[in-house]
Amino acid sequence: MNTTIRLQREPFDAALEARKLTGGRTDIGAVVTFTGVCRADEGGEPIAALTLEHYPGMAEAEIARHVEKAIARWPLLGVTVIHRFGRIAPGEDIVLVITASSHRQAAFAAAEFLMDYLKTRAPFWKQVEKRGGKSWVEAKASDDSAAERWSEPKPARRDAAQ
Amino acid sequence: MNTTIRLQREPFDAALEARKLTGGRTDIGAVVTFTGVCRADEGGEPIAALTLEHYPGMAEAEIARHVEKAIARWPLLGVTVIHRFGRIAPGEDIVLVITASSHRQAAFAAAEFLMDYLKTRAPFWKQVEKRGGKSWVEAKASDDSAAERWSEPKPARRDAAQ
Amino acid sequence: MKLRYFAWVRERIGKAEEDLDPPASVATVADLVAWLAQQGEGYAYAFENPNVIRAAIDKSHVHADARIAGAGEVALFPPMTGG
Amino acid sequence: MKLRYFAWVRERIGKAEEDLDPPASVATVADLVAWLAQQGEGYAYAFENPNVIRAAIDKSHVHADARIAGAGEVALFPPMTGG
Repeated sequence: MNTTIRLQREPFDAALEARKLTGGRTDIGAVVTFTGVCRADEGGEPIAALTLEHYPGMAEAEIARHVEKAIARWPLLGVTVIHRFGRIAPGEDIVLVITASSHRQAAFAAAEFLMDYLKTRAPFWKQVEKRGGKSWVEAKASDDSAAERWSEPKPARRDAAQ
Repeated sequence: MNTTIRLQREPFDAALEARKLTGGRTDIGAVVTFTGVCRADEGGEPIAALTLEHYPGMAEAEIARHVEKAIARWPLLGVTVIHRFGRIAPGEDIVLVITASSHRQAAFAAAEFLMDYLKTRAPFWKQVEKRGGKSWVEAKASDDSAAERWSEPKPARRDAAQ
Repeated sequence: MKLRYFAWVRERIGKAEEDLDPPASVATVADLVAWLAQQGEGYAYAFENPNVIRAAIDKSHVHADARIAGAGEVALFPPMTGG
Repeated sequence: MKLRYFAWVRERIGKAEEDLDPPASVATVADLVAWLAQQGEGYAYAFENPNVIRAAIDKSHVHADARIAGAGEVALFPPMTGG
């Protein structure tokens, strides 16, 4: 299993990462690449840039945990996750997920699963610079429900608190 | 809407195609790239190569029709479909689908939809070269059911024949 | 009427295309496949199992009950395996 | 116990981390948040709506009812917006 997880300030090269994942192999039949890009607007208003804050150490661990979950769930032959932090301008890439498998359904499902989890569980926070100043992006209920659909049924909780 | 549909004998450059689709734009937030690769085995047996036959004219038209369906169904900002024909060696790319949208769900769904349809409705046929000679790849029931899930409910047919 | 064959249908018949004028009784794609199956050994082999044969009229998919009157080009082929 | 704050929790409190020893009555993450909210204006603002606060103990997500005894590092932050 070829697994790469990286957090970095600098841009990444999606094509290079895909070549590193698949190069020289002939058992891979399907490669899905997701690239998340910084848009020039947020909530209908133009933005100058966004800044991504993260929790070093925890971010890597959370991503690794979800990559392990994906590997346990689908017959994958390779996974790459790269997430940038720091200041990112519109048009620049933010996040890269690449999944490789012998068949396409596994590659698609694992890439979607990883993106849904990155959106809701990986400790990153986006701040946008708008004309009126800086503001923190609010979490979306639609992202929570996208992540929910991957949950396995849980045993009933014994404690009622929280 | 940036749409590219191409059938070609020569290899394609997925990274170049992605750049052509997204370059200079800041309204795209999500890019999904699917690459189908020739594996070195088919049904558990090693293969030397595969040869893709297609129905010129109809293949382009069928792909274009499904790209239009995808555009009508999801808020896409760009779609690229490139399908190779002729002889393809293990490790070489066969097909490329790129979808761009402002949000990831649309890009993922449209790319899966297009791949499911290419597998079952686009007039291409794969022949593999194995040790024992050449043979045609059989269509998979799993591909048919993958394509079925995108069908809108149809009015009952009036004619009972076939 | 122009007929086109692909993949193992083409291989079994031994040609990629031909011009044929089926009799007036051949009204649908299913009729055409049944009629072709009687045109010789290669045809009989190609169409030995009519249920797996897929068809297009003028480059659009059609069902076996589609009428062929007015068709410029009818293509017959196995289930597709692209992608 | 080391406390770490992120995003607007960090901004409102005015620091990214600090070492604090909450009283023994502070048993859970929810208790900790309620206690911190009383430590000054910035804290009160950061924790004005405890329901939106997310927490991690030693870099793993926990619920508000998680016990903090033995924790080396407790992090408090808003819902995440990565990806």
